[in-house]
Amino acid sequence: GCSALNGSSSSDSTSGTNNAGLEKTKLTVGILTGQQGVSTKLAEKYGYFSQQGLEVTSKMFASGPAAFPALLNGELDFAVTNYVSFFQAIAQKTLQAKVVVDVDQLGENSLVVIAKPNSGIQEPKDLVGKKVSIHQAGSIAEVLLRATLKDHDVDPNRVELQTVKFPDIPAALASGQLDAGVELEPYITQAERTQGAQPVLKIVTGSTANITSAGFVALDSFIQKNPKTVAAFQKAMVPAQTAAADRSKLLEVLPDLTGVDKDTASLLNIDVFPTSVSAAQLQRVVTLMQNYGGLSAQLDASQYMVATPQV
Amino acid sequence: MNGGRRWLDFARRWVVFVVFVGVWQLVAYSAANPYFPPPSGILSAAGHTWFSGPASHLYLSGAFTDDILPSLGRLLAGFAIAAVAGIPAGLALGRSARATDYVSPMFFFARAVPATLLVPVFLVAFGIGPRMEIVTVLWGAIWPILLNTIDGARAVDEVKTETARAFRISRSGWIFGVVLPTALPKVFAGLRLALSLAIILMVVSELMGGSTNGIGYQLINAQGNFQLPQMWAWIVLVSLLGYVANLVLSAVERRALGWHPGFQAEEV
Amino acid sequence: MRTAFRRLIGLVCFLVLWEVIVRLGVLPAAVVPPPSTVLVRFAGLFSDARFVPDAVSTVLSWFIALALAVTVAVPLGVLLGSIRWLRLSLSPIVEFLRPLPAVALIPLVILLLGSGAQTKIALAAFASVWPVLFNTIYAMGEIDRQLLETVRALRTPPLRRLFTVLLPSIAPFTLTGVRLSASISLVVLVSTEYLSGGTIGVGQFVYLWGTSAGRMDMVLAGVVFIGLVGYLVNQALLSAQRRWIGWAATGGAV
Amino acid sequence: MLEVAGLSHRYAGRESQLAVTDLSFSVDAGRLVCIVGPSGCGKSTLLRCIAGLIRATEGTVRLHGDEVTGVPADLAVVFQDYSRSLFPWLSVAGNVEFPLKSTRMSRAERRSRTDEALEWVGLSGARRKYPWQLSGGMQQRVSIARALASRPALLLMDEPFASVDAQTRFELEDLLRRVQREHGSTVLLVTHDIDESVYLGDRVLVLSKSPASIVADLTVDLPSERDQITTRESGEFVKLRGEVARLLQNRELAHSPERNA
Amino acid sequence: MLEVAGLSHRYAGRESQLAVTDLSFSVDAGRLVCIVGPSGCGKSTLLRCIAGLIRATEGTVRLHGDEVTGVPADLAVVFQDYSRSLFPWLSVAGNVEFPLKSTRMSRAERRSRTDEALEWVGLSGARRKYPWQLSGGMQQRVSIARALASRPALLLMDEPFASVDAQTRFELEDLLRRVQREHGSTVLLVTHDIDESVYLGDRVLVLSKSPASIVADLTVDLPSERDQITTRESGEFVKLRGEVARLLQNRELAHSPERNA
Ligand SMILES: Nc1ncnc2c1ncn2[C@@H]1O[C@H](COP(=O)(O)OP(=O)(O)OP(=O)(O)O)[C@@H](O)[C@H]1O
Ligand SMILES: Nc1ncnc2c1ncn2[C@@H]1O[C@H](COP(=O)(O)OP(=O)(O)OP(=O)(O)O)[C@@H](O)[C@H]1O
Ligand SMILES: [Mg+2]
Ligand SMILES: [Mg+2]
Repeated sequence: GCSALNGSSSSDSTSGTNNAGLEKTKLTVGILTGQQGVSTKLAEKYGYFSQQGLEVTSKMFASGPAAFPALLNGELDFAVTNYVSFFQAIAQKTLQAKVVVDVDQLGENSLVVIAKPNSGIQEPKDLVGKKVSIHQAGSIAEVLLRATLKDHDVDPNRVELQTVKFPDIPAALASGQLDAGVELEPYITQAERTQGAQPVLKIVTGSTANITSAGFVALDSFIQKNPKTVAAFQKAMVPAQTAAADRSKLLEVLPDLTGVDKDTASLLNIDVFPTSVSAAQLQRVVTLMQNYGGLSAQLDASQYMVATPQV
Repeated sequence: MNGGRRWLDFARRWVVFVVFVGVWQLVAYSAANPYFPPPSGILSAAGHTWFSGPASHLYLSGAFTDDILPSLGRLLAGFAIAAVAGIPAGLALGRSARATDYVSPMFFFARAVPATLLVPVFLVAFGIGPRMEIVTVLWGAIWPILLNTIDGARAVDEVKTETARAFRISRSGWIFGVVLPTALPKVFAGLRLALSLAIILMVVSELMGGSTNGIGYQLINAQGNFQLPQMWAWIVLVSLLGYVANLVLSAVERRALGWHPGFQAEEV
Repeated sequence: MRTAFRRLIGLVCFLVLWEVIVRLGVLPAAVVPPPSTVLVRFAGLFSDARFVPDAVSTVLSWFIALALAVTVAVPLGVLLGSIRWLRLSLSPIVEFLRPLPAVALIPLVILLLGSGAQTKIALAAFASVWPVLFNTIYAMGEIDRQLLETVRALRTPPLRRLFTVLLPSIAPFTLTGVRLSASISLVVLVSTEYLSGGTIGVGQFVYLWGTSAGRMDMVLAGVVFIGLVGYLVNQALLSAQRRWIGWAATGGAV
Repeated sequence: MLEVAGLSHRYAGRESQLAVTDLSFSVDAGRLVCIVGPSGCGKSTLLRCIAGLIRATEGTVRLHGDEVTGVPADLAVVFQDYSRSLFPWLSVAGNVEFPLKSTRMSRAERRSRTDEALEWVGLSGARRKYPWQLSGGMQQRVSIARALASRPALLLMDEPFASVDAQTRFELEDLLRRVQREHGSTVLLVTHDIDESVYLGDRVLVLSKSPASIVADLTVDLPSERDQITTRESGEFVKLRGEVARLLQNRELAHSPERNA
Repeated sequence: MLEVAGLSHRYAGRESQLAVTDLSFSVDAGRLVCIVGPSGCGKSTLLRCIAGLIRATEGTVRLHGDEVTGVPADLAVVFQDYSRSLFPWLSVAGNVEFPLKSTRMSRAERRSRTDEALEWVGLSGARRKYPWQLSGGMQQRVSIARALASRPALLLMDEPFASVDAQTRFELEDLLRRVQREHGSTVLLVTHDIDESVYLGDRVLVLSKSPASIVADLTVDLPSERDQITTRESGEFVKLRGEVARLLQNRELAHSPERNA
């Protein structure tokens, strides 16, 4: 449509090196704010896409599921989504799609339980009877929290789970509406700096360590029709992922993706940026969801991914 | 109104609706898009969600007591407060241009601000739970009532104003006997708008966070878990709720506006 | 002049109250920044190269949505207000559609219309049709019957009747509906941008630069912008109302 | 020209009310018929039926032989509730010109007709005022001017001179007779003034109290050139006037207003 | 009782209009004064000033010696635009009772006053109807009943009988005189009917055309017991009536309605 209404965030010059044989060169992809969008932005910035003969336009979405309809109606070719939503959609047959790029794995400080310093919460058992936020029912936050509680023999049902969105958790903690909450970056750092809340409990550790959280997915039909384009996209993302792991490069684009100021950005805990899709990693997510997220379907993760081509 | 006319009205009312549902079924069935299940699919999802309870509960599932009733409570509370605050304030402001001057900029600011953006503020000011949700409902539902009442209150005919003054009608007689009845049709237009807005905001308030039950919460959960027929079932429930609420309000309106020549024909 | 002065006083009182409440610590400054901070941020918005296209997109979409709603709702309202059986036949559908929360429909509409501005415009127009429609229907019912009889006796042709009698009669109350719609469509617009993304706009700006960074000052600066635009359009509608239908005692001030 | 046959009208609603019952009469073209009858008897209802504004529950109205179903062309009405029948957003001239705009008349023609009609009723000076800036009598004259400006074939007037002073009333009566004869209009005029009914009318229809039926149909045998002073002094006038008065009084027998509510 | 001194009123606005100029007169308690004058001369304006509904631009109105600034207590008004002065959401009885509710009257008393007033004007049968279900004359009678029900010390009536038939008019005239004398009310009544002004009034004030000033202040020397037939036949009545008519006609000289717009 009209550019004043939609804006135009098309980047990347057309000077591709080899676009021979690609079924489709102009791509539109849905990305997310924060660290899950960093690699795409870096790929745009450093021309990794054009090196593969691709011309990529990225659109910002508020969440992975919000991009699914756009994926389904062909507007988006690839979209970043969290895997919990992805596998749920697969299980419900809402989406016939596969993971093509694993974008983001959680580090042990990427997703933590935060609380006020004097809350007395130090271990999982301290959460019993407390009001703890999990962003949304069935989210990765809930799954990981339940897993952690289970690992420490605490009955998750004895914790009063609340759904307060990530951005609102610091305020809810400060005003005493919550005792603790599963929080991610940049809110962890933000909450530490402005409201004095602290990380008190790790949930991406032990059995859940380095769990993968988000990736690019594409529809089966698209993958079938455009195998070379998919491969090119995957290849382009490899150096991008590597670059994202470099804090200095990450800081070049992160402020473009969120409103965090430079000071906060330099303090952020950085996630892990894998360079290939791993069936084992994805299967871990499925298993966690089956155990703690109410997923009843038996899914074989390797069926829902396209392996990263060897460069 | 005689029986024949009544039947005709009834038929007119529902024929169009039934046709609408029929077309929907056809289109949705042939489209076979997971986001648009056909009405039959929605119906079976609804049965599964709400009527899977034990016989001792009249087959109603827990959704009734856990989600629907709490939502209704918050909806009614928000709407009632909006009406109780909005109508008197509207009458007062409608009759006093000066008071209106003082508050008008803030009013527009307030009503242009999406409640979704103010969640943190509401969280802090009202806490997690019903209070915040009621405030959210109030935040949106009060404006149609207030603005329409102001409009209605201003519309008192010059000759009637003079009549009331000449007969030294008391203050309460003036307000309840002249200004309110004049404003009443417009107030009802406002109430009906506010009611559907209140339902929308009830849903919105529950999906903004902090809720652990309610229609909106279940709706957004179903959406988040891609249980799309269930999501549609909840959406249809919201519609149904709006329809029934409106029916009740229309009945009240018919009584209150029985005198009005323009609304005479509205009996159905 | 005096009116403007009173409005200013009202506004200043409100700002001072807000500042005092925050300074006294009734509300934490991190969640509710004081107006002094917010206004500085607000002033800074316009030098932000990313904000300007966002604002343009939102305001433009707003006008389109509102225009769409009005062009649909006014004729429909006049029609439904004057033809009883049509009103009766359509009322179940109208009443079932009306309470649908735009926010819950976002994915469905994206699927149909795509994630561009069309979606938010459609949702905003959908939500803002109702106030105009209802106020128009009610205004039709309130036209003095003697006046209607007069027009009939004068055999005024339908189109002329519409433009010279019906529209002037319903205009004040319909415009109140438009002013309600103006705020509702703005709210839906910004909420859609905020909750779904996929397009640019003030809501998206607030999401990216405020919420995703936990910056309430930015969020409120965006809110001030939204409120200000809303206020200006409201004023424009009001003065249009006063100019064109000044004979009517009615017609809002809020 | 106009034929009313077996006309009855009952207002529906909770308090249903039979307003007119079994009325039959006919009026030739170019006649001026005055209708008199007690307050609330159904005169306005009758005019509304003839104008096609409401559909009588029984009976028919024929104009030029055609049954009246909608509002017939070439008809003008002066409503009893004149103040509410003027458009508040139009000036006096605008109100008078309004119906002319629906015809295929040229602008200049419209203006001259408007000016002429306003001059007839003595409101040339008020043409740019709005109705709510006028006195009651002036408003009534605006609505008379509006009806006359369109030079209708059939003119229905419901107590058109009720709110003007005696002097103006005389002038308007003469004006009406003059205009009516010039354009050959047929006029049905409801009045409460017995003298007026005789002075103005070619015929006087006397109605019973509610529900209205015809008590008498008197032909006024006065010369068509009438004069406010001499005509009213003539024997025939005095006789007729007495007759109408007696009919009105008699018919209701020991009439007390309580009964005709 | 009532003193009007140097009263002038000019309506503001784009088309500013001097409606009343330098009017002075006084009325003793218990008198019935009729006001006649050409259409649009300023009679309604004068009544509005006396009722304290509008503030005269110049001059003063005193009631019982106190200057009128707001609406004085113990006053009732019958408006010329009766149909708009009735409240459509109240039934006939409700309309009549409405002002009584603002007094400290008991429920029973209110009811009996309402019933009595409705009976006076012959509308007992219509008490549960709504105003828009009534004929014009009936609406006017409701507004008369409303004014009488409050038994005002000062009653202002603006063409109160314009829309009722001759017979009812006579009865209402007699009713008014009776009620007025029983309660010792002071009445100011605007009328266009010269006969009525003489028959009803203790005095007749003749106003000039716009802007209104007093042309004559005639005392009616008729016995206070009046009768529709004998009084109207009396020499004094005929003489006075002629005088008023002449004054109205003369004053405007070759009066043509064009001029008094
Ligand atoms: N809209 C209505 N609904 C119900 N009843 C009505 C309506 N209009 C008039 N009536 C009733 O019909 C009867 C006749 O009314 P109508 O207005 O025709 O009388 P009228 O002869 O014109 O009286 P008047 O001389 O007082 O104007 C009255 O009894 C009145 O109550
Ligand atoms: N609200 C108003 N604004 C401006 N001018 C007005 C207003 N009301 C009345 N006038 C003017 O004042 C003059 C006197 O009006 P008023 O109503 O007092 O006349 P009146 O004597 O009652 O006439 P009538 O017998 O026709 O009712 C008229 O010329 C009229 O145009
Ligand atoms: Mg009548
Ligand atoms: Mg007057």
